[in-house]
Amino acid sequence: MAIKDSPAPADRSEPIIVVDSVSKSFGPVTVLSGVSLEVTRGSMVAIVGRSGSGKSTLLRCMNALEEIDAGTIRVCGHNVDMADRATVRRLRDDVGMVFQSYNLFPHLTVLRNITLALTAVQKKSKAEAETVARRVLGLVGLADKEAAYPEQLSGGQAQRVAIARSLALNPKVMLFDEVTSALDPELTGEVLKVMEDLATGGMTMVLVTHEMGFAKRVADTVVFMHQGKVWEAGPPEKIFADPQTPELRQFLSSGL
Amino acid sequence: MAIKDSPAPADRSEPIIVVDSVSKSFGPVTVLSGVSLEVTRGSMVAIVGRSGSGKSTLLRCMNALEEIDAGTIRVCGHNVDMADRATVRRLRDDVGMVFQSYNLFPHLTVLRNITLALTAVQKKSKAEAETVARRVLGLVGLADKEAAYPEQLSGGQAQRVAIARSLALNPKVMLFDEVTSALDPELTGEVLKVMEDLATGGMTMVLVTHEMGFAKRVADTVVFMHQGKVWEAGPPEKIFADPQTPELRQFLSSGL
Amino acid sequence: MNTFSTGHFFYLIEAARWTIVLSLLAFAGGGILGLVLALCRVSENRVVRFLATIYVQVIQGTPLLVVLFLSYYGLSIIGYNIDALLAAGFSLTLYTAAFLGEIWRGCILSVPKTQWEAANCIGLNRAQQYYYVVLPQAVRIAIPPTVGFMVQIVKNTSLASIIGFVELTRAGQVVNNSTFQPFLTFVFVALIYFAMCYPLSLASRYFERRLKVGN
Amino acid sequence: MVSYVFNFSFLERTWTQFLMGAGQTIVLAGSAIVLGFILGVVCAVLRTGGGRVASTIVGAYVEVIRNTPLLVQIFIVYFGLPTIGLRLSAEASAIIALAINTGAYSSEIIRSGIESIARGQLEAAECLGLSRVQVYWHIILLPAIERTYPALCSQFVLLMLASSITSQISAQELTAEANIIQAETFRSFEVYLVVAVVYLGLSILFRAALHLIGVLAFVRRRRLGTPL
Amino acid sequence: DALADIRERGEIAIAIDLGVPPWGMLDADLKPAGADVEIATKLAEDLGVNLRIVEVTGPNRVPFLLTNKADIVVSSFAITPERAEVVDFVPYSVNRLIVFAPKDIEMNGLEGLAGKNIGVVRGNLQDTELTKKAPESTILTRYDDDATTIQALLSGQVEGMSAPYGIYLNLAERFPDQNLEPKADVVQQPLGIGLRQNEPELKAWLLDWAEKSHADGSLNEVFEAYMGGPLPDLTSEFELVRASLQ
Ligand SMILES: Nc1ncnc2c1ncn2[C@@H]1O[C@H](COP(=O)(O)OP(=O)(O)OP(=O)(O)O)[C@@H](O)[C@H]1O
Ligand SMILES: Nc1ncnc2c1ncn2[C@@H]1O[C@H](COP(=O)(O)OP(=O)(O)OP(=O)(O)O)[C@@H](O)[C@H]1O
Ligand SMILES: [Mg+2]
Ligand SMILES: [Mg+2]
Repeated sequence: MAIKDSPAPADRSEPIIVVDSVSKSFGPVTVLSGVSLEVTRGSMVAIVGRSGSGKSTLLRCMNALEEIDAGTIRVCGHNVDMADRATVRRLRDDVGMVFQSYNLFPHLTVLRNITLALTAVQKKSKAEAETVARRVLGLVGLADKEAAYPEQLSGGQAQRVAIARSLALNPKVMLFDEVTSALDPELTGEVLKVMEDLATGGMTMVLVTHEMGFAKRVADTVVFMHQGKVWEAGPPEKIFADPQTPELRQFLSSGL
Repeated sequence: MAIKDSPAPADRSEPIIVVDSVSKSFGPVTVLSGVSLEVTRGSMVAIVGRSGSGKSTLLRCMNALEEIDAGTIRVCGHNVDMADRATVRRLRDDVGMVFQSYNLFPHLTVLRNITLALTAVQKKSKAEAETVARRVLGLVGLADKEAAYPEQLSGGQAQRVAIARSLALNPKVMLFDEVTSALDPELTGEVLKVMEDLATGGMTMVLVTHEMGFAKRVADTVVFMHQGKVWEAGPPEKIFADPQTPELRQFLSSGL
Repeated sequence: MNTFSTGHFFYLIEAARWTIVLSLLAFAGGGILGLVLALCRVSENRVVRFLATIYVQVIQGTPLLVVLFLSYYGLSIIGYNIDALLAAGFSLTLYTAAFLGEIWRGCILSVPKTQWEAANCIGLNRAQQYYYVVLPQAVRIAIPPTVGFMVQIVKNTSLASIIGFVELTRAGQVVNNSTFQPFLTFVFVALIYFAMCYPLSLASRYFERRLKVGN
Repeated sequence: MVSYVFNFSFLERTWTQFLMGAGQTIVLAGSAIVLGFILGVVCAVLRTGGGRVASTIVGAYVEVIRNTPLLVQIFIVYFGLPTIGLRLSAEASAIIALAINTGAYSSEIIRSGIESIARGQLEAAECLGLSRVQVYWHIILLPAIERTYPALCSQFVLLMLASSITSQISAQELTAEANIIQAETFRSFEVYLVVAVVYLGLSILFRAALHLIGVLAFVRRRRLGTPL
Repeated sequence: DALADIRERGEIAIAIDLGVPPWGMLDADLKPAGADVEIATKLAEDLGVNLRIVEVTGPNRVPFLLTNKADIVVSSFAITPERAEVVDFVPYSVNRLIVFAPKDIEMNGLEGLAGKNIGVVRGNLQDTELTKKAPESTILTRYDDDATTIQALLSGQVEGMSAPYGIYLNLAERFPDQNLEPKADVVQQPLGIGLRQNEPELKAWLLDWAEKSHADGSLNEVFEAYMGGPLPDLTSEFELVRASLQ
């Protein structure tokens, strides 16, 4: 996949995520069939495709939230396999995820939602954790909501808290599922800036999105999924300007 | 507000929704302060604005889901007042709503989610209700998912079921809260077509959105909310081309 | 034959002390073992799950009276003489744990799967997922059935009369048999039980209200 | 070490009695469970959505019943009602008292389920125009009962075991039969063991039946394969 | 040897049910009282040891005895062949069981019970005896103890009840407006002091004691005080036990 030049020293051409011929069904419904994908360290991959094409499922498989039926997935050197609890635990230290449905903890305040993993997993002190939490809350423009409970947030605020919660852990790989869907253009722009900074800092990001403008601007690589397969993939200029398949052409043509 | 010419015979200039100086706080947080708005029958109003500016709250107030602290709201001739249960019930027969968080009923299948109100409220027979449900499911492209349960749906599918559930009831006024946020461009286009048909049929629609392209294309009137106030309102050409306030200018400028 | 007097009333009150002691034993022992049991019942390990299921099935299916009887006299018969209080504490713990464990399992399972996933994804280990995310949410729905069961325990300690405890109910029977004034006697018995159980109900309401904050 | 020789020979003469007792317990507890569950649902609904008066009355009912002994309640139905001219058989009194008792406990359990339903669900249902009754019926009750089903089942098994107390007012059931046999033979240990086994059998039977009902009633769990 | 043990300890643990007046109950000062208590007190005195009353209930009398938690049971134990297989008995009293009912209810003798609803204590002697002797059409309603049965009689759930004569006397005195009267004699059943099997020394001592107390009238004295009539002759019962000792 494309490599973005950046000051980080690590070997950028080595793939940090390798998805190899992965298939997955829910009962009779085949959701992924033979998906293969490589993501290099520090790159930003956007996955686009129609609703129901398996984007969320692919992300969940990468993070060991779904059992796969066939194929292999390697992320940050870990062989992803739900059954192997020890590996899964190490995988979690390296991978962060933001869900399409946020999944904030309803019984905790915004601040506590963020500091939880910092204190419990990364063993930071309370004060330290809160400093980090306040910094990321500031990044997403929610410094004034730290004492609120999730049900007191608007849709966009909840989504930003979910983003902040993952960012605070500073993982090597971030998986974003439609992470700007509830954000207005202004905020989207701000979140985007944050992401670009992270990518420059060497973080690898995979994001599912249906906003083509966003994909075009941020991604090194765009992956178009269709019917559970990787239908086309390539740098955004190529994908958007010169689609090879009629499916992608149709998908793009309907944009507003 | 702007009037769209259409074949329906009713008096189109008469306002079907009148929001007059409405204020609303959650404890110390003032969310709406002196909002006034009129929506004429058969028109399509898009509400835009930053996250947390009170868009969802305004919609919820119109549908008697939140108590208002001051001001009055009239919808379809009903004086909206949460305390007056009889009126609220009549209001609900005339108004449909799609939530930002979908709120599908997890214990019912997709089909039953839709037929429930048709049989229980509109007293349609089971067969009749299912015919209607299948038709609207077809409209949103989910004919094959009628037997699935909400947790088996992808984000975009759940959102479309929520839309279908409201459409099936064929209310006079529809309130949509970020109804295309989980939809890809292709689907957004399709849902849009459905909406335009409905508007032509005389349905009044108020929709909150943060996709300016969508607002530009579908709305007769665009309302820009800022800090709990209606900051600017007018036809889309005017709002987007010639913003009067620096806030709106800034809001629009950051679009991707 | 004599008539119900204040002396009888104090006799009942004195017997109620045993009811309290036995209830506290049941709460303490049953609460701890019950939590372990609930966690075992939702464990990922099949063997653990299976064993816990068997335990729940057997103990829930056996009347407390029989458990008490067998652990006191039964052990005696095979040569272990144990103290009545120990036998009662042991039986009540076994019994309470089986029911509390089952109640709590239901509450744990009612926390949506997505909450587990989110907790898992931020790197919490299994114990932390329980402690920080799942149990706090399960507790709210667990309070009413838990308290409901606890007030039943208070009354079920009366079965310990089978192994010789003269607790409130047995004392009521003795008084009734001496005075033949069942209504008066049992109204007082009921009032004393009410005085012991109602505070539990009040506490339950209080905690329910407190936990509602932010939910 | 006490030398005690176990002797189960009495079973030869009495096994039909045990069986009959078990049958009577099933009828007694079964009817009380059905009635008590219905009562519990009604009370839970009134408590959460029935207005101030109804909710206060139900609250008082729940507190009084939960915090006083079952035995006293049974005595009041059996010995107290005749004083106002209503004389019921022991079995009828037992079923009524047990149902009233279970109703109080189940209503609290179901209430906690009702209160755990997300507000968004209720809003969505109201927005579709469902009346209050319809919201309860279609949206709240089934998920509420589904969530608290394990606790309810435990409560019902408890009721089955507690039905033994009704032998005190001459209701015929398992414990009553066992007491007769024990008084005749003095084989307390053996009788207790047999009773334990029969009750265990009964409770496994009840659990299986309740599980089956759960599987039939909660279609979604069945289809998605979520354990009950 | 239990007897030696008791002497060595200087204390005898006697199991008594204090919930079955007039055998065992609490007096106005909430002290144990009743026929069994007086007999147990005398027994301990004559044995020259202290008395420790172990409170038991009907169902756990035997388990307490068999698991050494009491030395003997003096608790209105009716002697039956089936029970004799599990514990040994030394007779000390009799239980005269009658059926009584309010005056205005027509029932004379055991035949008079036909079609009547009679309350009994479940599994007690009156239950088994009436099951055998009462006419087919008699309805026996079984309760757990005398107090409940009495309540059933007073509240009209049963028409008459069967109980020891002593209870009848008590009730007649206490509820004069009920106009209770004896209707039929059921049985006179010897009651025994219960002890564990294979304790010949203790059994022999108890037998000697019972015979002596019977002869000197002290057992009769207690009986008359509580049951309102003389204690019938127990000699033949003693002989049966004496024979079993050889
Ligand atoms: N129940 C509540 N308690 C306290 N504050 C609340 C509550 N609900 C909403 N708010 C606050 O009210 C403000 C407006 O919320 P609202 O949901 O109307 O925003 P919105 O314009 O819909 O935003 P978005 O585009 O992010 O959905 C937010 O700042 C939010 O935090
Ligand atoms: N638990 C499940 N059981 C059965 N089918 C499921 C389940 N989860 C997802 N699916 C199905 O798998 C398909 C892919 O779902 P997925 O969530 O991956 O789609 P997506 O590409 O993320 O769509 P969207 O853009 O709408 O979020 C959908 O058709 C969905 O109905
Ligand atoms: Mg998705
Ligand atoms: Mg909103």
